[in-house]
Amino acid sequence: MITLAHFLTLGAVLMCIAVAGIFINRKNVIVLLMCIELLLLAVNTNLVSFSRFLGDPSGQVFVFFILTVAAAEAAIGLAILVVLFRNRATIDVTEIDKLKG
Amino acid sequence: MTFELLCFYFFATVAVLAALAVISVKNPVVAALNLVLTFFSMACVWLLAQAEFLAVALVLVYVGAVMVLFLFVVMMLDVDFAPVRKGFVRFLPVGIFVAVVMLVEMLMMIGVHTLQTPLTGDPAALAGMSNMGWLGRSLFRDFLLPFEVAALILTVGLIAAVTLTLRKRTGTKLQKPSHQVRVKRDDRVRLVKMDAVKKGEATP
Amino acid sequence: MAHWPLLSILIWLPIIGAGAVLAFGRDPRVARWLSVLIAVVTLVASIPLYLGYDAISGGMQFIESHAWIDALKVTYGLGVDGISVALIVLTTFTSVLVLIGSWGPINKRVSQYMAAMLALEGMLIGIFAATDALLFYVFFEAMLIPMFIIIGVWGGPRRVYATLKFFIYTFFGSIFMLIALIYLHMKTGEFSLAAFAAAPLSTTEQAWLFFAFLAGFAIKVPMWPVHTWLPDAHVEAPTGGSVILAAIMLKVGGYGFIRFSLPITPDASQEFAWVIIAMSLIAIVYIGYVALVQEDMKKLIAYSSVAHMAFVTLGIFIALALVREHSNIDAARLGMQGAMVQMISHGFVSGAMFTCIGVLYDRLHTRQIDEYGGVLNVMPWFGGFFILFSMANCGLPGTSGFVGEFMVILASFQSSPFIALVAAFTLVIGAAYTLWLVKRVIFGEVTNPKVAKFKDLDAREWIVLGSFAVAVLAIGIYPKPLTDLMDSSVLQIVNALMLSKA
Amino acid sequence: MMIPFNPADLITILPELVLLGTTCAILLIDLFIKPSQRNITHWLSIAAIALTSFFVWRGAPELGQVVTAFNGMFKHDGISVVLKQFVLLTSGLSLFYARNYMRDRKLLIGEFYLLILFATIGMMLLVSAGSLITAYLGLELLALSSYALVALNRDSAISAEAAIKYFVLGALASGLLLYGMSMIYGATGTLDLVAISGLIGQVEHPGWLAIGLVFIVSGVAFKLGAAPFHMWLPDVYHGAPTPVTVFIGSAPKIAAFGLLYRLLEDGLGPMSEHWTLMLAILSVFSLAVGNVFAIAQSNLKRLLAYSTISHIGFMLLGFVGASPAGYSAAMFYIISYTMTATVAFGIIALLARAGFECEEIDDFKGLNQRSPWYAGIMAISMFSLAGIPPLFGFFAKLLVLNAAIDAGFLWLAIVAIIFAIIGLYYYLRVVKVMYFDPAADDAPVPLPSDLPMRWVISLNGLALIVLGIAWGPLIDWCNRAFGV
Amino acid sequence: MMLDKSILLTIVLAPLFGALIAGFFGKRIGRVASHSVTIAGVGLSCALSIYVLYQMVWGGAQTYNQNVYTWFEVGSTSAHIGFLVDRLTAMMMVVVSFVSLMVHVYTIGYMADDDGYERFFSYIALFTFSMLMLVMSNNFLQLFFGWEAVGLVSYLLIGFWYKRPTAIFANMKAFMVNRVGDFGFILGIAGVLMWFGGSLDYASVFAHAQDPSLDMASRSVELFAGHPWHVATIVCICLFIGAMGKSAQVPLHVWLPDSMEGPTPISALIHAATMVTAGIFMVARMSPLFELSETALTFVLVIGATTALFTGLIGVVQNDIKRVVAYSTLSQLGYMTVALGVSAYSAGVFHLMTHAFFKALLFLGAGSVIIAMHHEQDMRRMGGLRKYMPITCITMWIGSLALAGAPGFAGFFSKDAIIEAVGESNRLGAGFAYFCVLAGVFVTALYSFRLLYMTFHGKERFVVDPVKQHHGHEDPEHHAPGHLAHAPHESPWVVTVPLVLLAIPSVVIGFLTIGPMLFGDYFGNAIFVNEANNVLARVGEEFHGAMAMTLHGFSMPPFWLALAGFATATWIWLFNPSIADKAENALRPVHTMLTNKYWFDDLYQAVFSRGGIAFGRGLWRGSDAALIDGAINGSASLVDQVSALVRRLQSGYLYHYAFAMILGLILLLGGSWWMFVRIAA
Repeated sequence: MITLAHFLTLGAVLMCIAVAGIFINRKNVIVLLMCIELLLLAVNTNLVSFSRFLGDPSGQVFVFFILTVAAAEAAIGLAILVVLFRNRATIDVTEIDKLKG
Repeated sequence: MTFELLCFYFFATVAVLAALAVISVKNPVVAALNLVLTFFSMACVWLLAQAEFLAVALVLVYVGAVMVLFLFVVMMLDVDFAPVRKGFVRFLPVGIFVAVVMLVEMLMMIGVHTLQTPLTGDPAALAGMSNMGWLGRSLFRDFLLPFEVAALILTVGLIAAVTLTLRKRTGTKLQKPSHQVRVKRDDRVRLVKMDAVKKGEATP
Repeated sequence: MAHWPLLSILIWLPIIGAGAVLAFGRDPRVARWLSVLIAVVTLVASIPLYLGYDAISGGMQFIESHAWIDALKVTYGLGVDGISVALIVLTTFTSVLVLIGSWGPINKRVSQYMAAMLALEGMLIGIFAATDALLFYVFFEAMLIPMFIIIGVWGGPRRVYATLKFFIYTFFGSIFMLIALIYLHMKTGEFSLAAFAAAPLSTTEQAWLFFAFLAGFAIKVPMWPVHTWLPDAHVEAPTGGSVILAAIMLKVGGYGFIRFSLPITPDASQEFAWVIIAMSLIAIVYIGYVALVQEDMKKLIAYSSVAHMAFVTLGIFIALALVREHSNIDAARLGMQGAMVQMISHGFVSGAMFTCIGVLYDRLHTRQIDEYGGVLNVMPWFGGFFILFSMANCGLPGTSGFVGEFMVILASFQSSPFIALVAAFTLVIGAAYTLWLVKRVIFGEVTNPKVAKFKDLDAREWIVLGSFAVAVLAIGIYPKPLTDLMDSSVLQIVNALMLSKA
Repeated sequence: MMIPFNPADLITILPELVLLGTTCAILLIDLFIKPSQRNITHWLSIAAIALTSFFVWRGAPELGQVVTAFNGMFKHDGISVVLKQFVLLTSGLSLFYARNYMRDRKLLIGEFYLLILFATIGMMLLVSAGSLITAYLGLELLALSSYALVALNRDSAISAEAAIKYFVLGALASGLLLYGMSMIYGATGTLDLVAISGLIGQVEHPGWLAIGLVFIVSGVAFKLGAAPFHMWLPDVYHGAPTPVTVFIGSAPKIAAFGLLYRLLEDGLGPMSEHWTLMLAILSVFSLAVGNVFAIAQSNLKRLLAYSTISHIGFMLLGFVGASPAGYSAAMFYIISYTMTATVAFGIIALLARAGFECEEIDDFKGLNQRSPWYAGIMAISMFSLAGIPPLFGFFAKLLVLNAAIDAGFLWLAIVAIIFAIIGLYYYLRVVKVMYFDPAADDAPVPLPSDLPMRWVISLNGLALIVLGIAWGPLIDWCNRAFGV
Repeated sequence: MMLDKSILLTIVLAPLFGALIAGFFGKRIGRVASHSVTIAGVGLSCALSIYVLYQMVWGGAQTYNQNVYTWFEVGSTSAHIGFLVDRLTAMMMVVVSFVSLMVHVYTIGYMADDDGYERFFSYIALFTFSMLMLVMSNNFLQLFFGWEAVGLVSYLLIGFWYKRPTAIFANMKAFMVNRVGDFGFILGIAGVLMWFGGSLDYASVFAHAQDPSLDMASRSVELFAGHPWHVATIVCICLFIGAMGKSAQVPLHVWLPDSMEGPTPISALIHAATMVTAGIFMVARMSPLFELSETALTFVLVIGATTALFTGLIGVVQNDIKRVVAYSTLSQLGYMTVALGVSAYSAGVFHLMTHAFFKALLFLGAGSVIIAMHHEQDMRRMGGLRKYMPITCITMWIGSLALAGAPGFAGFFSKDAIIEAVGESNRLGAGFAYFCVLAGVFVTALYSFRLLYMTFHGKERFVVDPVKQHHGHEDPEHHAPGHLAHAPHESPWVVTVPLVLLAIPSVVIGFLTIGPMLFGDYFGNAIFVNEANNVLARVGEEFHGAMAMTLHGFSMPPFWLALAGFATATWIWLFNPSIADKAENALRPVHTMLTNKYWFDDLYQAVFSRGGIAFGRGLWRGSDAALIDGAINGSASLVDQVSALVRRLQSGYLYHYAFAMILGLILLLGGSWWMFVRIAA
């Protein structure tokens, strides 16, 4: 029998994977963007399941909006990525350290 | 152990493994494809929660649009296979540890071990309408304002993306139809008057 | 005259005048004349304050009170008692002399200098006139800004270090005081000093508040061991800056003690009076010895200022001890009165001493004692003034320097002969460092050829030093007007000490 | 099926609609004007903001009354009025300070104005959010525009770097925020903030609330730039074009304050004993990090970024009491901070020329010889940031310290002032450089011909003194907004 | 009848007026005007003083005690400026103003070619003012004012030739030592205020002291728990410390010999006749207090006796003519103090008066010699001046005889009175004192006649070499030591007249006044002596008039001792000086001890000056600079270093930033989990 616990656990796990992906990742920035999508996915899973268990649609509507925003976000993120690449000819995370201290 | 539970476990496992792959594989293309897989399986998980519309939307929006965009960018920038830094290995255990601690804390506070809420009937079905109708009704009744704002956000996304990436290329040969239409004969041909035969020395 | 907002005029005239000087002072001559004009007008305006003040009744007079911030019940509250009047007149008087004295030495960005001085004057008057704690604090802190600029821009080689030290040191002290004020505001719901004084406070609260105030005022005075900013600030500051600093700014600390520590935390003050008294006595001896070995004239006088201000704190807290432990009101009044007179007198004496050093500095551009010697040969008039002020500095009867110290010693003897013993040591050590300075600078053969070319005082310097000399001698020969001016106010403070708040 | 729609709602959101409409108009107009005529866009945008501000003023609800629209999605009350006015004001200021700089760098494009205007709309929604969704969407509208603005200078490597950092971390933060929201939603079953605070008492899984609270606080802390969620802030302030720094350094802070208030007080008010402690911790971190890191900076924009962090720490002092008086103190603080920061950043923008970013502290050497007036303005803003009376900043500090002490957080107040002393040092350093250090050359600095900018920045600077002397009305306004 | 306040004010202010005129406008109005105005002022006050004395003695004027104005008034504590004129005061006024007048006149000649002429007159007139303020005061405040004011003037005058390193060293030394005295003095005043009725006026203080109901003599206070001290003792010793400074009693005597760096008239006026006797006057004035404390008087006695003998001994080995006189002054001051110590106050004051005349005479005579010798002061380069300057010689003889106590001369009466008083006294330490004063007589005679012989008699120890062009007197170094530009000659009348005028009282004053002063009731209630202590009364029982005393004097030990001193001096320095050197070698250790003045100066130098400077430097460098500033600057630089260190945490790497965020998140999570569990539980 699927319980809410299953969904929440799954959400939490995905969440942690996404977060870990962000700070463990040592390669290119684009993977970071993917991790963010993963993060949102975890959130969405939470909301979906809650709304399902509460029998309340607003959670799923929220997910709907999140998807929308995520799309726009991805667009901008990738655009910035392109700008970065044009300036630096790299998107290696470890080389993006001009600003520090 | 019902069938749903079985499916749930299957898809959940796939999703988690794929997610792990996303953050661990070297090749961004592979990562992207793994992400696609994660989305797919999560969509299925959502289906198990009778969130059909969102499941489909997820596949369409993400797999269909976002991930393609990602792949496109990856290809465009043809990112090379970054070798693993040495700092990475040293840092890895710490990172994993932190992630695990976070997970444990979250799960403890959520209290999954005590949580035994079973799935009740599908609220949409109870309301006697499809999941989509159920959503749409709520969306347009209660969430009108957010809906408009979402539109705004998309506009901003559009503007921003264009502003950042659009470049005026110099030296591109564009044809201006208006000019082509407006062109006159004199612009093209010039009549030169000249004698038919050259007056010159007589031929012997 | 009473219906005029005289205090507000005194405060804002110089501050607005500062703006005017900045605005129209492109031409240095204009700046100088304008600023002196404003200062003189302020001085004139302070005369009705002195005349109109009813010394018999004491208490706060010329009271102005307008709501400033209703949200916190902050009022724009002004009022003066005898002590404030004396200090305000001291301020206006000294400011004029300082501005005149700065004509020669200051020749870059004159308008800014003059403006800063005027703003400083206004704020100082505000401090002495404020009856609202927050208003007091605002002036108390704001006055750091012009001083910071004065030292930093027109100061000596290590001015940046000195001025930063000055600013942060004093800010450090006063910020704790701010916390104390806010705490009191929480207790009373307003910021008026009267309300603070009336608020009942437990002994522990009082102790905390006392030390918060102590942090603020001890640094300002400055008391040993938080005095080290003063020598640096003085050495680097331009002459005018030193004069204002020594003559008036230090008084703010002593004034704060009688306005805040005593009325608001009387029991804690009594409990910890010994701390202050000990610190003061240490300062008198310790600082005396340190002053003895200074090679820089200004540093020497700066240290002697610390030693002299120790008499102020000593007198104040001796008075407290006398009231609380010996219930000896007369002696307490004597001690408190002595402290107040010492503040005024030190204002004139130290101001004069720093002016003298400035006069020498303008001629040789060094303050190293061993560069000088035999100045009396070339500058007899200056030498005369210098010796006069030196004598005042080591408390010779007939000069103002004697009056306060005499009273404080008499009073402290009644608390404990041993305190008086240590305090009286200033007669010896004070004479030692001052006369040694005189011996090395004024007397002797002219060794430095540059000194041989010195010109004696010009008219401007004559006016400044002469005015100081008149003040010093007047107070020394006939202090009664001054003591009468402050007596009833002192009495009220002393009487207030008798009732406990805990 | 009919959709219940109440036209009165449109009146309630009239200011937003006005701004949106004008923005779209500008979007179109800008398409058809030559770059040389960009001033049209400039003035139109400022006019749009002024107009909006006027409508905000007109539409202000009566004292203590709360108008909601779109079944609670949108909430218009005294607080949102104050916040909106200052959001508009600071956005307008940043437009004034931007033109000259952007023109010098060929960045004066219509999109710049549009993005700022869109961000402003976002902020206005944010501060009157009545539901988690509105809050989130307003936030994203602001965030996305900000990301783009930071990256606006496409040929600058550091701008791009700043943008990507801002973007990734920002997305992470909003992810955290969302996760928190989802937990809250799960616990209470509603997205409406008022309903949430009503239901908190009888939830069956308080743990969910707790975890949701933590994630929400983290997300908002990021937007505010409170340590340890502050790391993006120095890099972004440093990397972004100065006018953009002016913008993201000012208005969004006010909006973030609004967000914090809406989520924590409106939504999770009953849990205050949890979040006051968290905020106290964040406040200590921010004070420490902000002040200590700032000491070592040589780049003024970076220095000001760190000072921002410390000021956020101060602002949070107002929240620890979870009392209306505290909130109004915090609001006063954030307003005073933004008003002051606009001056500081504005001066940097003012002194910058084509090919010369005047952002190193050493660039200000001897400014007093070269331009006494602007040196004075800068000094005023520095002293105000340091909290020296009688300037605006001091009274803000006074109020929040007062609030913290009233709330029994005396220790926190003392920590705060100790770090304030450390902070004093680097503000004084700037003044020192301007006044005490000799200038490279005594030639007066070439000032932009942009007179409006110079006037506005002067007024902005003088406002710090005026508001320092007469800050009563402002605090009264804040108090009225919170019904103190 | 009552004295008129205006007269007294004139007495005080006339010299002040002169001083101000000469001081501020001296250069303008010139030398003649300067000395005229000051002399006029002093002359006026001298005349008026004599008038006042006349009124007091024969005119039957009551004691005058009134305030001029209130200095300050705080609560019940008030301080005034006012005059107390009784016979004691009147006598002092006359002595002061008369000697001062003489010195003024004398100065015209002595300072004739010094470019500080006007300044000098201004100073001595100012001194006269201060001294009169001191003696005429009716309260402790004004007393202290005068006390310090004369100190100031003496400071200025010792340093008159401020270019001389020795002079400016000496004047600072004098001021410092006096300050040490004043240190005690002011504490004494504070004690008086505290324990003697909360007033500073003599009248009420003395009344309080003598009030039998209060029994101040046995009132005591516990400064250290369990050790009750008599307040009278504390107060009197404190006051006497002041007197020790001013009147140069051991161990505070070191400044007086050095003060000879000042011009000779000053030595005569200040450091012989008047200022140094202020201490004696003060104690006499305070007799009602001192009478309360045996202990204090014993202290006074012992200090005085020590001074009387041991400083006299130093005088024997000095070669500087002025220093010899200076040490004799010290010794004579010791005699006066001894007199005070045995409660023979009037004897002390009497000796003060006689001493004022003949010691002024001796100094002025020495000054006259110095002029003649072109500022050569070393007696080893003099001798045989008798024939060059007879007047000086004779007057000096008179002065010396008076000093040595030759019967009939002024000194004889005063000194014998003291010696007999001591003999009569049975106070603790009186025995020691008696020995000292007797031995002192011998010593006095010894150095006095040594001085005369080395200066005026024997063969000339200087050479007169004619010069090409005349040089001013002011360059002794121009000639080799002992070489003079031209032969010494008698000084001008402005110098000799004062000598003669001083010589007369030196002879007769004692004879005339001993009766009323010592054994009559001249002082009346000005001086108070307990019956138990009244030694003079006992002495007086054998007193049958001055003549009888003179004759009786020949049979007394002091006379024989003096004679012995005279004989020894004559034998050695007049007839065979070689013995002097032999004796010097024979008594080498004693001689070194005496020439080094018992090493007092070296001790003070080492301990107080050098020690103090070392201590100060230690405090400055060690405590101020190292500890306090070290802590402050240290904390500042610590912050800098910390900052420079931690800024590395802002590494610029995205993943570090994210990691920080997550750490924060985890922290908050953990915290709130803990809280949550706690609340749940």
